[in-house]
Amino acid sequence: MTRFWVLKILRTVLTLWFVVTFAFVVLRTSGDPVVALVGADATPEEVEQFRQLWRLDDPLWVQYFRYVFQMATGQFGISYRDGREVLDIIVERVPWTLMLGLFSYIGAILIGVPAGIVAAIKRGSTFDNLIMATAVFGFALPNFFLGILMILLFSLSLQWLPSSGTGTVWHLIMPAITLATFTAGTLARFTRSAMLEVLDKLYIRAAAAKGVGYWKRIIFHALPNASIPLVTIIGLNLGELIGGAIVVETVFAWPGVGRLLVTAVSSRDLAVVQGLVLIMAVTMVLANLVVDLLYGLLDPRIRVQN
Amino acid sequence: MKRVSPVLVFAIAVLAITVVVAIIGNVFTSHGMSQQNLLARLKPPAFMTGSNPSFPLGTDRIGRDMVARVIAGLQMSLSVAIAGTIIGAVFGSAIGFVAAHFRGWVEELLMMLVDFQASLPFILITLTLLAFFGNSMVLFIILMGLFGWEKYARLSRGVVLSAINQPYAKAIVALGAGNGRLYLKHVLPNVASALIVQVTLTFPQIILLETSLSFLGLGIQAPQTSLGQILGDGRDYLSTAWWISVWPGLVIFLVTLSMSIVGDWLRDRLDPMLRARTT
Amino acid sequence: MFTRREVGSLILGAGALSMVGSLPKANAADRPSLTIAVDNLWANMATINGISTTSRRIFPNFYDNLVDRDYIKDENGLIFAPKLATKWEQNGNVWKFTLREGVKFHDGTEMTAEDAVFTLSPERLWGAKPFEPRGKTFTAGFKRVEATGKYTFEIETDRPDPNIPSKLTGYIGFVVPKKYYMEVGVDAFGQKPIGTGPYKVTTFRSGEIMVLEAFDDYWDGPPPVKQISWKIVPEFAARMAGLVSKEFDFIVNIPTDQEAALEKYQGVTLKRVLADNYPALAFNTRPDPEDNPLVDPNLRYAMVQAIDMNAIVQALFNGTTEHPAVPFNFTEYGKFYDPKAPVKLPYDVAAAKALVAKTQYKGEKLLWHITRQYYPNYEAAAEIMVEQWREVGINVEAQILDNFELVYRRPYHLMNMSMSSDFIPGDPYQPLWLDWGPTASRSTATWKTWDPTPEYLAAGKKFDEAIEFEDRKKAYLELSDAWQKVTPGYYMWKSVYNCAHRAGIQFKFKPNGEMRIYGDYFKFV
Amino acid sequence: MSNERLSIEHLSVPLPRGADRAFAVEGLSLSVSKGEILCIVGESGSGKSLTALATMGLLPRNLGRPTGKVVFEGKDLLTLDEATRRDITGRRIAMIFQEPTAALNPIFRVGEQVSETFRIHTSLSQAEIRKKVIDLFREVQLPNPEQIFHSYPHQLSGGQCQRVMIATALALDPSVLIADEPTTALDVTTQAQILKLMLELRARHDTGIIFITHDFGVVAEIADRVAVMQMGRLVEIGTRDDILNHPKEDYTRRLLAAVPTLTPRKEREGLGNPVLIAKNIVKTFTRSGLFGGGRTVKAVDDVDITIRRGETLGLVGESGSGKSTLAQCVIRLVQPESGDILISGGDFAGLSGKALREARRKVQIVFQDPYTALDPRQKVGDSIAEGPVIHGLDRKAARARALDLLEACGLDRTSADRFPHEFSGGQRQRICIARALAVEPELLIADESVSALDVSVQAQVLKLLADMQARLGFGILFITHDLRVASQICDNIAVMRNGRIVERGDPASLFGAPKETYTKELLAAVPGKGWQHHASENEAGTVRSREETP
Repeated sequence: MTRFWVLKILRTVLTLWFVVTFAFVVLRTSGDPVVALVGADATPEEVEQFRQLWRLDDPLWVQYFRYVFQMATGQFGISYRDGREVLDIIVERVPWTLMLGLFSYIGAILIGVPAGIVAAIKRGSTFDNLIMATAVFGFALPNFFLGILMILLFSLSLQWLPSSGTGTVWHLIMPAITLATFTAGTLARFTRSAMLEVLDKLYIRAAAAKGVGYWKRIIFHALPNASIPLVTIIGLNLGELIGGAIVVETVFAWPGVGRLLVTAVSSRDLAVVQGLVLIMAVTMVLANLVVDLLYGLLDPRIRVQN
Repeated sequence: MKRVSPVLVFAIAVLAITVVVAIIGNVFTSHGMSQQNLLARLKPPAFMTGSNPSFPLGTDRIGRDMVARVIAGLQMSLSVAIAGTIIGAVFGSAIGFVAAHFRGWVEELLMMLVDFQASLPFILITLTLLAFFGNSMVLFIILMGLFGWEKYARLSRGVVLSAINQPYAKAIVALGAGNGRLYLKHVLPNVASALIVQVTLTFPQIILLETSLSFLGLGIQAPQTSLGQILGDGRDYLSTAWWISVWPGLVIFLVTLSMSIVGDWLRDRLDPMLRARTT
Repeated sequence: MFTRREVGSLILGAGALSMVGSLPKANAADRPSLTIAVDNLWANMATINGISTTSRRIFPNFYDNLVDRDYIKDENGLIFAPKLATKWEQNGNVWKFTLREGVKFHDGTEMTAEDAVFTLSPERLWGAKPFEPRGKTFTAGFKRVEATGKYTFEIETDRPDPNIPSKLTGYIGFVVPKKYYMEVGVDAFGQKPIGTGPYKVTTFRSGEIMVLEAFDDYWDGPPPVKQISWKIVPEFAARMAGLVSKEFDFIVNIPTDQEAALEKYQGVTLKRVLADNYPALAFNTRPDPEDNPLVDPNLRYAMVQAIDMNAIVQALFNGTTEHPAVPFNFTEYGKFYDPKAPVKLPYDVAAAKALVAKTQYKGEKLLWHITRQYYPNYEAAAEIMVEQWREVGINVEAQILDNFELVYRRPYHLMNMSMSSDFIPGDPYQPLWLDWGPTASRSTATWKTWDPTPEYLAAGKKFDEAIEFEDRKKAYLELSDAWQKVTPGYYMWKSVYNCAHRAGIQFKFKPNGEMRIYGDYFKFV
Repeated sequence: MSNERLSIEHLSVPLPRGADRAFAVEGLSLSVSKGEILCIVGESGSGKSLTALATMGLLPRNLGRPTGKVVFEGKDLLTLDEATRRDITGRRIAMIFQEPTAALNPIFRVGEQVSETFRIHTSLSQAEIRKKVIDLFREVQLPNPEQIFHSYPHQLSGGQCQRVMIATALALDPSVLIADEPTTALDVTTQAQILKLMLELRARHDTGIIFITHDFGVVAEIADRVAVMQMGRLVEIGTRDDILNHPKEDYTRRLLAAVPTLTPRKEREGLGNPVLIAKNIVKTFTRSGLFGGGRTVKAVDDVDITIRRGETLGLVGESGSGKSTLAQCVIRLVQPESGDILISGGDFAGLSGKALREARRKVQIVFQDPYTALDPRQKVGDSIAEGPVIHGLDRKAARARALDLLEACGLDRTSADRFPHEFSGGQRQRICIARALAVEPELLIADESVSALDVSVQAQVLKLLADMQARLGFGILFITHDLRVASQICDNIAVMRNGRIVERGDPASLFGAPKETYTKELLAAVPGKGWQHHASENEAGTVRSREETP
């Protein structure tokens, strides 16, 4: 049991180390890292100052270890766009993305999972086909397109919802729906197949033989088992959610990390880009750790190893 | 075999038509994809008033024929998606095969790479690399090719592992077959269907990824065009000249939808053992 | 970071920002606030380092010029009005300025001659290592800037320069507080700028928003709006929807094709001005890259003659602007403008083909670096021009890049740019000499695209020294000819700036793109 | 018949369109009485399991609605509404399944799962339920009932899981218990215990039990009455004695004839030189971990075996005894840690790379499950020809050899161009044998090669093996858990337990006078061993099974 977690955490740390190394390699192979991090307009003094600050004259391996240390302690450097600490810039954006992400994620789960369950139960019915068609619709529509269509409909024509930005809970609705549509579609499809898989199991039949009622079988016997693979896919989908946020936040002028990434990339503010990459990786890796934890809670076969 | 459902027929028809149009597309229009007609800007499609009969799907903001644009976009999007899918599938599956064959630390290392890839949203990697190295077609194709490799790697490792533990694989080893014969002649054909299902999932995802990148201005660059680029370009015109973005949007939607239907059908036809893993 | 208050307001403060009534300019507490949806914000808001269309809009709301151009009394803004300077007089090479008394910076300190002098000083603009190096271009001929009293200062130039007051209507005329500027340095100043304007900057996050609040100690009395939020809304659809649904009071940067659609909505007023500014392209005339075919002027002539710019302008702007057929012969130059000026390189495909034939050019690919979504319609025009060039056998690839830094990265053969004509109002000084001359970045920067010819330099010297109209006009024509002989660039059209606002506002949009939310330019009705 | 508990009258279960016949179960009538064990016996596809599912209302959805009547306590279960029926089936009729580990929900504690029955059908308190469940566990002879109550299914053995299932089934003292092959997945000793338990329970509770099985040994052990089914129809029904000893129907007789007996094989003369000498084979499995350590299991612990030309060595033992691992070590599909393997006098253990691949020709293996042992995407002719091709025979010759072998194995030459899924299980197993023999091995390993086959098919495959051995003279390492089969075809038998060979000898002496306790236990556990029948007079090959009919 302990060994299981030690291994998990070890793997997590190694993955993060990979990410940091990846960032280091990319930074070193794409040109002068100083120019990359302070910008091409920087004065020679700035460049020199930076060079000293990051001690770029040391042997490469010394630089590498220092780099790893700096990344590990959140020293991502200075944004050349506005001269502020990268960590500060990112940290002030995180709550917005978190809010949008959580809201749409929970929404996606609340819609996608029940839809998938119902589709699985009614397998082959018109209802099933309808749900699956809707699910495909959800992820076949580029989300910026959906977002703009929603703005035109709900803000411009109907004037029900604010068009962009933040301020009230109403502001959250359209970006959250746009973002959730994709995830909900994926989840519905996955839930359906996970449920179908479980519903075929002998223990479901055995429960019926015991006299367990239909819905009880679905909810108390099938669903907990189907949720084991579901939790994995929900964890994996977090990445897609972050990816989606990059576009959705731009469409709706939502001041989260996704938009920050877009502005940072277009102004080649590489210190910020690098910081974002690492922070997003940490988030994803932690999320996967949480998934593993949940996995253990849900599945006794993993929880009680010997 | 069961009766083929009309939905499946529709999906296959859509895909077939799409491919045919992409290949012979230029016979549908006399206009070039970048040929402009400044006097016929923003002409609506043929069924609307004010349309110009030589532009059945209308024209864009600088008077280019939407038929030609959409076909050119389709050609590019399909090429990128096909190239990307092939590179990703081959590379990822190869990694999966290697991991499954060698096991041990090789497998640990490769699977760690897979974890690493899975720990970063792909669009983030794409944006970053484009930011660090600048946009170029070669890099773009490579990036699209990298898309989803970790899914192929995970999937193929899993199915290969289960395939080589199947008695038939053991029997073939026992016959004295080498690894080449075992993997290429016996394992690959048997895991291919699972990989093909994965292809039906990644293919539309690459089209959508390219679309998102086009929206952010990092996709296919003019004068080349792609469905995503036309869609992105037309977004400001949605309330006045909807046809610019609706046609490519419709094509993306239909292709994705059809791919999903075909993918689902393939999955249903597969060994149920594979069903869980390929989702 | 998220404070508890922000979280609270997010949930409770429904529509607080957009609850705008048409309240009269009254006591500070119940003034309305405005939200202005912009397409972008420049990363730096220092007066010179921050020069850009997106900052120019906002600058006059928190900076004040020494001298103002009055567009209310004169449509072309050729009347100068006192602003921070109340009086100015010329005495040979020396101009003497008297400052308004009792003007306060947003940090409460009083503006004195010391600040004005610092603003125009060599250490800031034109010395060996100035804080804001671009200042050099605007201060050519400056020799001495010195305070002569608490509220008076002098500018001495190499030669008598009648245009100093008009130069001070531009970017260099925005007065910055010396003490604060020196304390924080130019970069930090650009992030938290302080001026003497009617609004003070309270929040600036360049990727997101700039918030200005009323500065009630403003020398001209409290401004009419409590708070102005300049919010980035990248998508036009969202800006349009926000304006129509009254979330935004103003939006800017409306695609020309969408103007008519937007105007159809009730309560939306569209404002469009022709700016004294021209998007253009620069030909790289230098052998860098070594095999640059554009070193041959014939090829450049051919490229100019191959462009049907009138058709492009007509198509893209629906006739709301015009293409200057002869470079530097701009209508806003007043007496210098000649409607009958000879067009040396008219649109003529046959002539263009003939010119190409005269060159060594064999269809090599020419790279055109273009900044993404920077000049409205530029990319669309580029796509058309690339096709028109293809017709005469010239192969151009337009590369859309994210920012100027990338545009400036060699190799390139063509490059996008824009040039203003208003540094000295009513005079061809800019861009002909200011932006192409020997001190201009175009001929000095690492990314320079031409080396001024001796002929051009000689004509320029004459032009610079000419003060009388006749001399100056003659020199100007000579200089323009020298330029056209090289043709290192091509002017495309006169910029159109547009914005739209909701009902209940009376607004005068300044042709230089400034959006002044005070004084005679802005009123609630 | 006042004692009648459940009666099935003219039950038919339709099959979906396109199946090989219209009804899975057709016009079936039978009944079970109080305290009676009715065995339904039949080969795979005979419809016996579907009869059980139809009775319980658990038929898969792709099958149509059953017709006929299932009368229980005066009510026709087939016409009851779902809720009423569920109440009756859960409370009064219970069912246990073939795979006990799969029938338990993996994520709930087993105590919970048994308690659920009480919670659904009674209003007992939590504490009362708990007490009852623990009593039940005690009754089904689970060790440490308190601890088991809190265990998860994966922590229990198969036998323990089946006991839990039986406890669940008995929870509410049902009137009828339907047991669908409840011991098939279990080891023979465990099976014996479970069968004993069921007999005890029947005696104590007077439950009417419908016991579905394919194993006549089990039938002989516990049945009061026996119903024989074939292709959805009832062939005959009667008392155990009637059916086992005086069958009326041909089909029953043929089936009985195919059942192997514990009669030892006659000793054979003229066995040749050793083809396999394996010495001191050791294989340890370590649960791999990054930090070493881990748990180690000695799967094969210092084992020696020798097989002579033409000899069949039987390797018997329960699951987990290491017999398959030993076989895989011998054939080097698993690398033994130490030990010498000589095949036809040549070293085999030390080979690697090309030399190993070439040497592999001499040892071939036939697996248990014929459904997974053939590459599903390869034509069977190519499958058989592949070995010779690998070892250098040209394609044409290889093909010719494949066709000959097909014929020799009782299949049509034209079947070479068909794919495995077009064949029945028995046919596939013949193809596997043909594939193995195509490279003309010295040694053939049959790893439970007949265990998954129906009894009639089993007899045919065994005969095929014996015939081919007689013709080609290879040695056979025959792995099985079925002592009847072993005694019938082996020249020598080794009994394996916990990785070691505990006893060996020829069948007559080993089964006649076992020395080791374990061997005795194994023998004692063989179901129905007291049942004497006269099948040995019949030639097994004369049985024509369903599979072989065109």
